[in-house]
Amino acid sequence: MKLHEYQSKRIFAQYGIPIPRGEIATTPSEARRIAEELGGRVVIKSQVLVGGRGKAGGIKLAKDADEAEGLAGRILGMDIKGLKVETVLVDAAADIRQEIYLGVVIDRAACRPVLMASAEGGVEIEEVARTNPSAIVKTHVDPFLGLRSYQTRDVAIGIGLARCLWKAFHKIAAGLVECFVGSDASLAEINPLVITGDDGLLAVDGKMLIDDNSLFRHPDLAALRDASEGTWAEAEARRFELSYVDMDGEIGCMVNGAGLAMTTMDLIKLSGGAPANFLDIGGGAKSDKVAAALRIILADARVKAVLLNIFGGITRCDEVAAGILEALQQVETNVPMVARLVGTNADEGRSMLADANLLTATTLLEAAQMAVAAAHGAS
Amino acid sequence: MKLHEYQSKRIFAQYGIPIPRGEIATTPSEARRIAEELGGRVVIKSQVLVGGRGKAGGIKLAKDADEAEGLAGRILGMDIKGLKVETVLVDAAADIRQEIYLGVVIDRAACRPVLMASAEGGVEIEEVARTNPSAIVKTHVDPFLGLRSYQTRDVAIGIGLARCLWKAFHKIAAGLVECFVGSDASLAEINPLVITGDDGLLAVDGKMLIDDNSLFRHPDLAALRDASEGTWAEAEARRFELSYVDMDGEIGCMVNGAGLAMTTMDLIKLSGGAPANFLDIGGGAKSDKVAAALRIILADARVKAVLLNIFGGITRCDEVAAGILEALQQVETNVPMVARLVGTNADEGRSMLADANLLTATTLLEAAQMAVAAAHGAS
Amino acid sequence: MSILVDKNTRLVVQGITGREGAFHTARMVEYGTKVVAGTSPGKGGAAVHGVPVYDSVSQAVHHTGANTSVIYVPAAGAPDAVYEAVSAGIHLVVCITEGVPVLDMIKVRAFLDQKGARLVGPNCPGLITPGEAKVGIIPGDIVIPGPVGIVARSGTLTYEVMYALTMRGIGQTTCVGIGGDPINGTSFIDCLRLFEADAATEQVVLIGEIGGSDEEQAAAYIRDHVKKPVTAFIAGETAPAGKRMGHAGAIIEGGAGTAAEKIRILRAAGVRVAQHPEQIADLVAASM
Amino acid sequence: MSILVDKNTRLVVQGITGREGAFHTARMVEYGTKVVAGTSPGKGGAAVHGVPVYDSVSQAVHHTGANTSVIYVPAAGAPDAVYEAVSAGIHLVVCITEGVPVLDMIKVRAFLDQKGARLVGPNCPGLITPGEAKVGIIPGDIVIPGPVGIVARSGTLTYEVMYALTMRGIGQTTCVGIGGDPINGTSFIDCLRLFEADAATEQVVLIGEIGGSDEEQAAAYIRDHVKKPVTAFIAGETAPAGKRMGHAGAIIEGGAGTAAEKIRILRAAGVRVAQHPEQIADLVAASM
Repeated sequence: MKLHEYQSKRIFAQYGIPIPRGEIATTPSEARRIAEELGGRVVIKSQVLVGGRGKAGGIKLAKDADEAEGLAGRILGMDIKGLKVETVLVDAAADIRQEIYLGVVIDRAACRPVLMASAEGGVEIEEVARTNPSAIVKTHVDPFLGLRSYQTRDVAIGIGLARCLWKAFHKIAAGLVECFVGSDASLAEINPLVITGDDGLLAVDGKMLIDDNSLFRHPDLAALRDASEGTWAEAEARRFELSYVDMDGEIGCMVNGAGLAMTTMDLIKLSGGAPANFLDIGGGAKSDKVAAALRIILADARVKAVLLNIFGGITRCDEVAAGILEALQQVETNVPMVARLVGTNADEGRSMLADANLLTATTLLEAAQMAVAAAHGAS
Repeated sequence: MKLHEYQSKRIFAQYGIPIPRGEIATTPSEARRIAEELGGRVVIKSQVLVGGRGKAGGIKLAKDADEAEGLAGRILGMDIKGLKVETVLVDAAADIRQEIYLGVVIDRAACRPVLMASAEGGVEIEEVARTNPSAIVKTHVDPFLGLRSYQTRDVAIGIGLARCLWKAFHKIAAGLVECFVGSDASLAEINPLVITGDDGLLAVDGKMLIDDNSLFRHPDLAALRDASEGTWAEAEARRFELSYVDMDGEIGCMVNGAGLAMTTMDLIKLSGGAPANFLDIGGGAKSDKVAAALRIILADARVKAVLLNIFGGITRCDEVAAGILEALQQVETNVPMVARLVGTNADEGRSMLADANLLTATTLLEAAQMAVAAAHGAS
Repeated sequence: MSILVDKNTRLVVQGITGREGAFHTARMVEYGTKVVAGTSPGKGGAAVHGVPVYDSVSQAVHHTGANTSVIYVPAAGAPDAVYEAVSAGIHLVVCITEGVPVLDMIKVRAFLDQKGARLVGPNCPGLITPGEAKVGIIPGDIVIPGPVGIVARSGTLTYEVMYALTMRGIGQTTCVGIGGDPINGTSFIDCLRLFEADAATEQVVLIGEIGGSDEEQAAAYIRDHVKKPVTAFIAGETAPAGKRMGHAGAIIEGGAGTAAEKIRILRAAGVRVAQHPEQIADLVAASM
Repeated sequence: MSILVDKNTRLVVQGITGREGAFHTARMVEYGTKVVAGTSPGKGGAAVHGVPVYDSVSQAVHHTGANTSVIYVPAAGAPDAVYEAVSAGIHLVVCITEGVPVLDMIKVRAFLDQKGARLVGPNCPGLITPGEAKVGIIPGDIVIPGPVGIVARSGTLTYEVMYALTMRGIGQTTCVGIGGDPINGTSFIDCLRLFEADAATEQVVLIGEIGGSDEEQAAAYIRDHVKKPVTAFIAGETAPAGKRMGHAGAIIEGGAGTAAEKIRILRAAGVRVAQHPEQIADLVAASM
């Protein structure tokens, strides 16, 4: 789950990390009021869950409250990479002497969190990793001991931080690791962490990703979920606990199992088509879930054919077939469908679908080829 | 550092462990007031830092406030194993169906804390260990993972606890381990933990020992120190940061180093005498500390001779000699003294003491024999 | 011969009274697995499909000599179930449970490394040694005994491969689903090492997917240590960057963990990589 | 020959700018120990008695190739100093610091066990290999090279024994003070194993005291694994139960850990136990 910048920074503050004074606004007049209260120059920052807000014109500096109101008016409602800006953060502008990067992620190979820092802040860390990997200093966090002060000292030395900043840097780094662990994050990033003119450190921008699997123990974080995260289809799929990712092809697919769902997409491509989505209905899905999945797929106007691929184990093929029939009663569609059912109760499922005039296939490759042919015939 | 029962139980309560309602009193009328507020039967418990209070008559059951006042009057001021009762705890009497034992200590060999429980509560665990060791069920606490619920479940099964009590038992055991770790304890013990008539669990008596080395990070616990813990000499030694233990022999000793101090005591015994104390002045002791040590030794009227044993390393023998001379100016004494100085600046030290009419020895055994002879000659 | 589970497996089912636990206990018993015990705190003394239930794993081990456990408890309780099993002396723990938080798994891994115990999973279908023992949820009717070892990060995709092999009459020594989480107990390398040492395994099928670097590490291990032929398939060539594809671990992060890169590195290590699952059976048959 | 420290020891002093650290650095340099670096956060670039100071151990290791560290920092910082040294690749850490809380040491021990590094101490005088290296605070002028290995829980008591041996012309391979805390990094058994394997060590002197069961465990180890003669002394025959005798670890608890019991068990394992420290020299001389 992605958190907005302002949400991330508020959580950082709870862990003792200094952030700029600021508040969120949903109207230009609110932005003016906040700017007046803050006094001086402010930054108006669009709160949307995508990267590259600055380049898209979603972050602007205002010299006073008048200008803040004007800029907020321009940014609110703006479309950034398909997302509409509903909220802006109005922050007091920082006196920036240097920008550094500080982040925590999971190092899967090392099986522990890793703190990363770079003297090159303000740019994406992946960019630094590509162009100047030696600029990134890393230290692993022991899952039981946490981040120790000698580690942040070594990191501070590594990125050439002045001695007078070590103590403040340790406090922020330790706070960020605690925040990461305490929030079950998969990413907690301050970029940039700013060295101010008066030798202070300030987390000017923040980003957090929360491990979805941990939300059962973080009701406070779960409540922060932006229902509009991702596309309509993705949000709708979340509601039905379906694993769904939007793609831009023409063949919708519904599969049980994540690996098999990816493979189904791959085979569509191998057969000359393009998948419209990734969709895993999970193990043991019942007919209502299957119906919801099919409705979501068919809501995409680009979809020219649907491929159903079910390897029955715990999931029963007849249950899946029932769900498809249920959905077809609710949604009127002319989109051709190819079903490939194998395993538990496959015969029953297949005969149920044959009555509904669906194409059936035996092997997965065959199914993919049929779906691609159907889509191209239909277009 | 030992904590009083009421202090231990108040800390337990902070960790969610249920304790009887109750308060402390220093006068009989206070005890009456508390008993009146509690209503019903109460227990009057002397708060002194020794075991065996019950057998010594320091714990009594009162059926009402009248009796509580009377019993408090008898217990307050009582002498229990050399300690005067200054405070009593007035607790609501529990409805006791069964008494069990629950404690946490450090298992030195396993290098971790160990939770111990026994269905035989109310008696000393060492007694159970001797007479019926299989009645004690143990589980080690992982220093990083803490006590897990399956562990307390196994312990509960081991001591034959009814299933309806498992959840409450886990809460108490987990609380006790957290209390132990959070307080840097070396012992945290509930004895007895009572199963009440209505299937509740209640920590009726409590005992905690705190790791002295940890007090720097527990100012709240350090403040609980009963200045009267131990004898006058022990308290006085603590004030000067001397390591001192009272013994009941006739030869006082002052040594640098704990192992050497014990050995000096052992050699006094081997030579036919008995040590009056253990006293380690520590490494690099300066003359003021040495003087304080000598004053404490000489304050004991039973002391018939003093043995000074210094192996100079970081500790300089001339510094020690200066301290002795300083003390002898402050304290008038006829007690004979034997000094054995070896190592750094031993010659200077020895000549300083010779002027003060002290006996000097070369080997440790020789010194012990001289001290014993002097003590016996003096008596 | 086989790896990890066989006729000597004495299984305890943790969470046996739950819906999943009870259902799959029946399937495992049917298959012939020696399911000697189940656990369910507070329900000791009961029985599920003829399997005695204990209050704790240590009780189960004490009374039945269980040496392997399979976990069907909810995600919040799964880490403790692993700790409990290992502390009770179980040397192989198989965790089917999906949705265990990553930071919990980091602690579990550190614990396992200290204790020298093995965990398969979580978020995995478990393992099966055809004709001997089935531990987890892999359907028993799509495998037959034979010379191919299978190790995979996914579930139904692996069933496809097992099924394709079985349809051609090519059997398996053991099939291991290591799970789709970013951090899990057993890696491809662990299984490759075991298959290489197993006399009955003649060749190995490895089924990977996008995300992480387990396949890349496996490739280096195969190049240096595996003499038996290895055939691989990597799912997710069409997956976009930065999106979790169902499995918590199936995500391309910072440009790393793409299928194309994994395939390139596996091929460079001498592994034959199939274009689609059914082709795996062709490649395996060709090197028999 | 010797154990743990020798001419190849390249020492970094953690806390070199403190009073104790600076004082003993001078003594160690005088003795001829290769003190290659010191650390003191924020003071990198300075020098103490000619030894360069770095901000961190990893910097010190990087620039000087230090392989051993000695810690003189206050108790509150000592555990972190151990973690830092081990994480920087130091394989032998000697912690002189007294007063480290027991629960901190429990974590340190668990950490060391994971990393496979060795800690001597805390609350110990360190070690000395006469004529080669002195790491800690043992006076250099009371030892001479020779065939006796010494391992002890206490400081000045051990100096007595070294001194007594040296006065008789009996030298030492290495003297190790393992410290007087209830939980420490290196046990009697660890040192006995090393001395047994060291060709130059002909016999071993073990100096124990009341509290814990390290001597009892050592006795069992000596009986089963040590062929070289061992002479022991146990301090605290007159110590009362339940009182800490100076050292945090010197306490008779629940009737266990008495000197009488330790002496009995050591004798049963074939160890000669002296009645007083000077007698140790007699017993050692008798078996040369």
